[in-house]
Amino acid sequence: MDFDLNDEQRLLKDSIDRLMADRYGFEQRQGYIRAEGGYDRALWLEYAGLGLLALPFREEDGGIGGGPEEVMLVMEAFGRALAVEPYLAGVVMVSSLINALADEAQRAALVPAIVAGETRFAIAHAERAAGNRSAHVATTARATGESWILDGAKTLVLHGGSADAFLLTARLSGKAGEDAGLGVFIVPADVPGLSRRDYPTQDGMRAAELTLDGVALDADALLGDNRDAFSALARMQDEAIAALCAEAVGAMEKALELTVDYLKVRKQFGRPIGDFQVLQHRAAEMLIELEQARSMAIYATMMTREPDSVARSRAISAAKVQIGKAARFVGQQAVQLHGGIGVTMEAAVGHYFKRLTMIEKAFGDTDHHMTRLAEAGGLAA
Amino acid sequence: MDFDLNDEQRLLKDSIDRLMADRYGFEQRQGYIRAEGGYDRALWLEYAGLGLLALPFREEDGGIGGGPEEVMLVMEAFGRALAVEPYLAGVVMVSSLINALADEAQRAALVPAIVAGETRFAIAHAERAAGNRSAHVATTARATGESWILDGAKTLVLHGGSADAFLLTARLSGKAGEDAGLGVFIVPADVPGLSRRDYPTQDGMRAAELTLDGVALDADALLGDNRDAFSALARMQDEAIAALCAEAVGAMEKALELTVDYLKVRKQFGRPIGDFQVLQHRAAEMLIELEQARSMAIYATMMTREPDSVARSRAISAAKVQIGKAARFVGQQAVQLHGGIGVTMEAAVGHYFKRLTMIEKAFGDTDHHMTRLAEAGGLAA
Amino acid sequence: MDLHFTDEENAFRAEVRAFIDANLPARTRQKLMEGRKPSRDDLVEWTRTLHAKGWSTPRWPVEYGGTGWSPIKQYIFLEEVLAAPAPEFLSFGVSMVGPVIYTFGNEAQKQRFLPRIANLDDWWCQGFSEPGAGSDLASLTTRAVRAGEHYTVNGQKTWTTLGQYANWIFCLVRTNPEAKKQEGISFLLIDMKTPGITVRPIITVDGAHEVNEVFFDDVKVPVENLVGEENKGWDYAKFLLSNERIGIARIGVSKARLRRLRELASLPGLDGTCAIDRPRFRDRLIETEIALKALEITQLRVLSDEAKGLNKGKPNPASSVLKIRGSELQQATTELLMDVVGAYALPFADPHEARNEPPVGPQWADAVAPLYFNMRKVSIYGGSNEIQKNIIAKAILGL
Amino acid sequence: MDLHFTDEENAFRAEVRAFIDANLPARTRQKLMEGRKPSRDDLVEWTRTLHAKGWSTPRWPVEYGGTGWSPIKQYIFLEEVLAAPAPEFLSFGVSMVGPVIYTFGNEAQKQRFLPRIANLDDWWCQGFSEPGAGSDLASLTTRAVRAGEHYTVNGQKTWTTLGQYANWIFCLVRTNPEAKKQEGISFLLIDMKTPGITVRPIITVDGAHEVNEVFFDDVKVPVENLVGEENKGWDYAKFLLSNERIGIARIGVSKARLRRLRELASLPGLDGTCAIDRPRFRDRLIETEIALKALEITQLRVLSDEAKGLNKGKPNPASSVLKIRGSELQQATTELLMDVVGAYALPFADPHEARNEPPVGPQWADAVAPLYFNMRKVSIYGGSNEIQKNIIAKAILGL
Repeated sequence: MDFDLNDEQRLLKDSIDRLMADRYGFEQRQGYIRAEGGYDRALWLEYAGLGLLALPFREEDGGIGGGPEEVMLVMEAFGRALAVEPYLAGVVMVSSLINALADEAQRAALVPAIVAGETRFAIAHAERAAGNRSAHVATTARATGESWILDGAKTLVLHGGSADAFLLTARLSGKAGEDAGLGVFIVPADVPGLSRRDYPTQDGMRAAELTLDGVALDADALLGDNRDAFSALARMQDEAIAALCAEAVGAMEKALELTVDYLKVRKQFGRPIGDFQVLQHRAAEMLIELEQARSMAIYATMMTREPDSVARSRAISAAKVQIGKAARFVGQQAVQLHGGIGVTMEAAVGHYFKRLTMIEKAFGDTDHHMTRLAEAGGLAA
Repeated sequence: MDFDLNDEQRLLKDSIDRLMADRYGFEQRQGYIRAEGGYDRALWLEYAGLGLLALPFREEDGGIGGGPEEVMLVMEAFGRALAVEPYLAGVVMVSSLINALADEAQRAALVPAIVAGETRFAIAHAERAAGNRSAHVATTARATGESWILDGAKTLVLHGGSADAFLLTARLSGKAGEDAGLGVFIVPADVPGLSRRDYPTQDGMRAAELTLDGVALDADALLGDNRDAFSALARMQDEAIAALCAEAVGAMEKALELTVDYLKVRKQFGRPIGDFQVLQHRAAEMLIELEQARSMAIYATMMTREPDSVARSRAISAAKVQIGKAARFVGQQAVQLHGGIGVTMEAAVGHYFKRLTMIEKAFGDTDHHMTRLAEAGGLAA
Repeated sequence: MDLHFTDEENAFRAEVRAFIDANLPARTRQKLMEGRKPSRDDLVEWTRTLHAKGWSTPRWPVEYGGTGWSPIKQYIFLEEVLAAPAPEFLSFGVSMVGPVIYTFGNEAQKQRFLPRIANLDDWWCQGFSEPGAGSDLASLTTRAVRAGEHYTVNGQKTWTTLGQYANWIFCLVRTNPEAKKQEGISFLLIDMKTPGITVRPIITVDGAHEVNEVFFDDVKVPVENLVGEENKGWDYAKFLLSNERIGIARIGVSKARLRRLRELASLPGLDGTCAIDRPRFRDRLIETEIALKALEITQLRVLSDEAKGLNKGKPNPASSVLKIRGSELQQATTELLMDVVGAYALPFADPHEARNEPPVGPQWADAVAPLYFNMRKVSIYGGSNEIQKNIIAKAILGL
Repeated sequence: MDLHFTDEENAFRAEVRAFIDANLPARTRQKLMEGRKPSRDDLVEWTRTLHAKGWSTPRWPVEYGGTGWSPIKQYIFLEEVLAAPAPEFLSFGVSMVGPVIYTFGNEAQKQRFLPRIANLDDWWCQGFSEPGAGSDLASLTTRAVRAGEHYTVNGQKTWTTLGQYANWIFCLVRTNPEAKKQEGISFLLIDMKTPGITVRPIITVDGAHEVNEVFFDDVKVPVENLVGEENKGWDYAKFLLSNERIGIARIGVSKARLRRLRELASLPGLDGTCAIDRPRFRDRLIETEIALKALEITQLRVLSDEAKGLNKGKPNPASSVLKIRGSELQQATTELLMDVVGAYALPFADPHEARNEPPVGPQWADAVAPLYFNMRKVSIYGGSNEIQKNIIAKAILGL
């Protein structure tokens, strides 16, 4: 048992921390949000230069072969900075599917362009009627001669508006809701029959709705020619949640820092408000929640390696519940302790609060994961 | 709409408050608990003298004809004093069944002796296999010639050890769990075939287990010759809960008083601990819970008059939930704010905490009433 | 002791409801139903409708245009307004400066201002808070120096709600910097068109323009606009702040929102399931319903005392209980809405841009997250919940 | 970074478990399983079994009888002890006075006391708290005046856990009343059989005799029983209090209790239903399981730092986090037990009276309410949770 970073991990952490310190001031971030596509392309290329985009891809494909621990370090730093780039969807989730499903030719065609920052992929999986049911894919893919014809619609596609291409789930057989019969397709954003509606999200990022109307794809567009991608999708979802937990920890850590700093400088009744015991204890309670959340983010990260998918998903759900609870408390109290300034766009803290709020809703909210955990018999003590 | 006491109510409240101030010091109470039967007979006769035992019985039967508001005033005072006499079971619940079911001859035979404090009745209804299901009565009553033969067992009969007689539920027909076919019997404590095991309870009161083995009763032992007492029993239960809510309010009020007094006198770090803002706020939160609980106790009291039994039971369940939550918080925090002394038998506060704990468990705990409320569609806003 | 409404009170409720049903524009009702804010024009239109009926300033003394209703009837009226839902009065005029003027103002001020408040001819805003004086209001530094028939005002106010629509602002200003902090403050009425006043928007986390900063740069205010005595402004401010008792818990708002919640939670969502069928959600909803019922009865107990003249004119510490629990419930109801809307809380629709496309999620979904974000303010403003607990500890518990 | 136990650690766990299975008396295990306390004799018997194996003082330096296990192994050992469940060490000897003696005591004290602690030949109790000095421990007033080769001790200690069984007590006493309050305190070892010592039981709300008051009336203590230097006792006390890091969260206790809870909740109750089938109960159970898992990992993170020699010898403020959350979870698990037992929490069985009849409810039921009542102490003793939050605010957050 060992919680320490190894040398490469420490190096990675230091270099990304430096980059964020340099590039992610509050005003800089506001600028990125206003940029075309909702983030700064130059910064994305800097990530590429640092190897962040290559991190979770396999070495033989042109990646770095980093594991979930390395992803955790990156996501935590992004959480602290409130980074708006599509790293979670475009790198963490995309690499998960490519590593699990893509054949050699596909990997050779895709990975180098992704890690160089040249092609930006998004994940198009969720559908309006799906709710939290991952297998509820109604989008269909029919094989006709040498090509696939796709029809359907995807919703809440993170950073879908600026993506060059999608990994898009479609049903090859069976009915919506069945685990079997799902495939993942490589879909270029400019393919005829694909339309998208791009919109901003509450947390300063962007998402899109996609409609597929007779989209024709080549035969090799099906990732790994795999017609039963459910378990790869489940793993991707679990890995995404673990990464999200790390992001939440970074965001909470920073929200607490901002709050403690504010308590030290803001004066009322002739003294810093941090002198008031009630506010001191509130900050202490935020720290406790943060440390508990950090422990569970570490747990989730480690457990993404767990071969037993039930044990894995139990751990992931437990982490998501803990993080959701902590994110709500820390976010709300950070605003409360800032007083009026906390509810304005001018103060950073409100932006952390909003992102933390949306993290709780992402990939199944607290209730969903509590239910999943209950159905799996709880988290054995 | 009017929350004021009328003149008689104010008189009643004043006289009982005076009596409690006089008779219910902490040491006096410890003495009553050690007395034969678990309470002081002389004090019970003083209650009789004040008319408290007659309060909820009908005037024409020798009672005073008081309503739930008057019972609320008495129970609140008893809650403040942490009174150990069997008023709830022996007067409130007994009067509910007698008023609802007994025929004139029975009322003439029973009420005068009860209100004089000469005959003490207990309610024997709950059974071990019943859980929270009120209709789960497996004790049977068979009619044979001129008499009834009763067999079965009753559990957690409040103050059953010192009772002279019981109002005891038994099944005349049907199966355990069915609403129909229940009767209430007048059962003298010394009838052959009835055995009881008397024991102390965590909150300084007493209860008993009863076993009925071929207990023979006269034909007129069946209250009002009523063979379908379910709705009367449901009403009794609701009235008991309303009374219990009032008791809880009295107990919380006193627990808060004791705590605030302690905060003012106990010194640590050179000043009264009540100077610490965190403890001030905790006390303020206790007050908020108390006031919310008081409101719901009033609501429950008023709603015992509600003719629609579903609306009535919804209100009662809502009150029980609120009271249970408040009782837990106020009880736990009263102990916490007392520090070490709070967990000793020597300090009064721990005894309030224990009674408040048991009130939450009585007549269905919080979960039970949440479920009942959910099944009835919630409490319309 | 009787918790039931009398027949007369029930008849009154029916009358109010019928009037609202007949007169409230459907467009306004729909907007409020979806958790959106009424526009300036919506509010003016509705206030004038009420004024024509004589109901736009119900709590004022009858001689100034009040209705003479009992506190219980006031409560019923407010409840029906919020249940409709119809817009609430602009409180800055009706509940704040109006009562200050009719209680402490001179005859000329009453004649000049009160009728224009009742008809929303004047849109008032509040100039109390300052950047350096939040919870510690009395430490304010905006300065008013008298020279002849004018005060010259310099300084800055903040959190000025709807100041962008206002043509008048009532301000606390420091007229005697030598005195102890509460004793050198005066209460001034200032025309927003006076030269030297600048209004700067503050955008809140929900993306809305609801509050403002107001800057005063050598603003000349005629002395006739001083309310009451110079340096007594703190007393008038305390009166004003303690005068909000009836509405502070905003029970009607939470009741209407809970009813709406049950409705939304009982409709199948995009995935065909109903939130109400999820036990954890249902339990939280019911717990909130119970807490609100308890608070409503607490509110009625306070009103009942008020109706009997108990605690008259004094700030009632019970109002701190109402404020704390009321704000918690306003926040809890918006958290529940977030639970119903789920992932469709995510899309952001700028409230200041015209909407060209249908919403991404359900019709009502895009208003939910902004409402949740916005409601964080209610435990901060009007004396934060921490300040309210200080008040309870000191004024009720004697700690 | 790796959260998994190594093969060696897993083998060690198996060895510990096997030893406990083979040697722990069934009677003792059953008693603990039902949430009852081990008797004095149970504890002596079990400690001597462990001592024979060399495991009765695992954290001590090897030269004094320790095992040399890594912090992780210490943790595994403790976890297995609590999971069995087997009795814990009497902490007053093994974890408190023992380390003070081997760190600050002289050679004679080490030789005399340490072996007798390891074999539980001496039963130690703690004389720190006083009636007037609870959270403010340093304000203690028990006085020790030196005259020749003796101190004469006068004063009163309280909350002396299991003092009724003890033959030795370690005390903080004031030797210099002129100095600042932390600076005039000494650390004395006192034989409980010395004339002038009176032990008075304190009965706690659960009806048990667990703690005591200890009165000192002209008690003569040889100066050889002074640990370290006179007036330096506060330093030793701080060392002692910060030395509890490994066990303070009592995660093993809560884990064992949660496993037991799931077992009990999955058995049909008297009414034939299982608590685990009630969604509200099940959710609370799972929430507690999650919180405990998070705390366990937090604990392991602290241990991992310790294993690397980080924060060595300094009180780790993280221990305040462990204490707060650990005590909350101990309380939460007993609340859940109360939910399972339901109305059969009510009957009271005096723990000091021999039991002649079967319990009124289920076999395990009568221990539940006393345990729940008793566990209120864990957020009070050892520095209340309020004090712990003060520490976090100051030592970690710099407020």
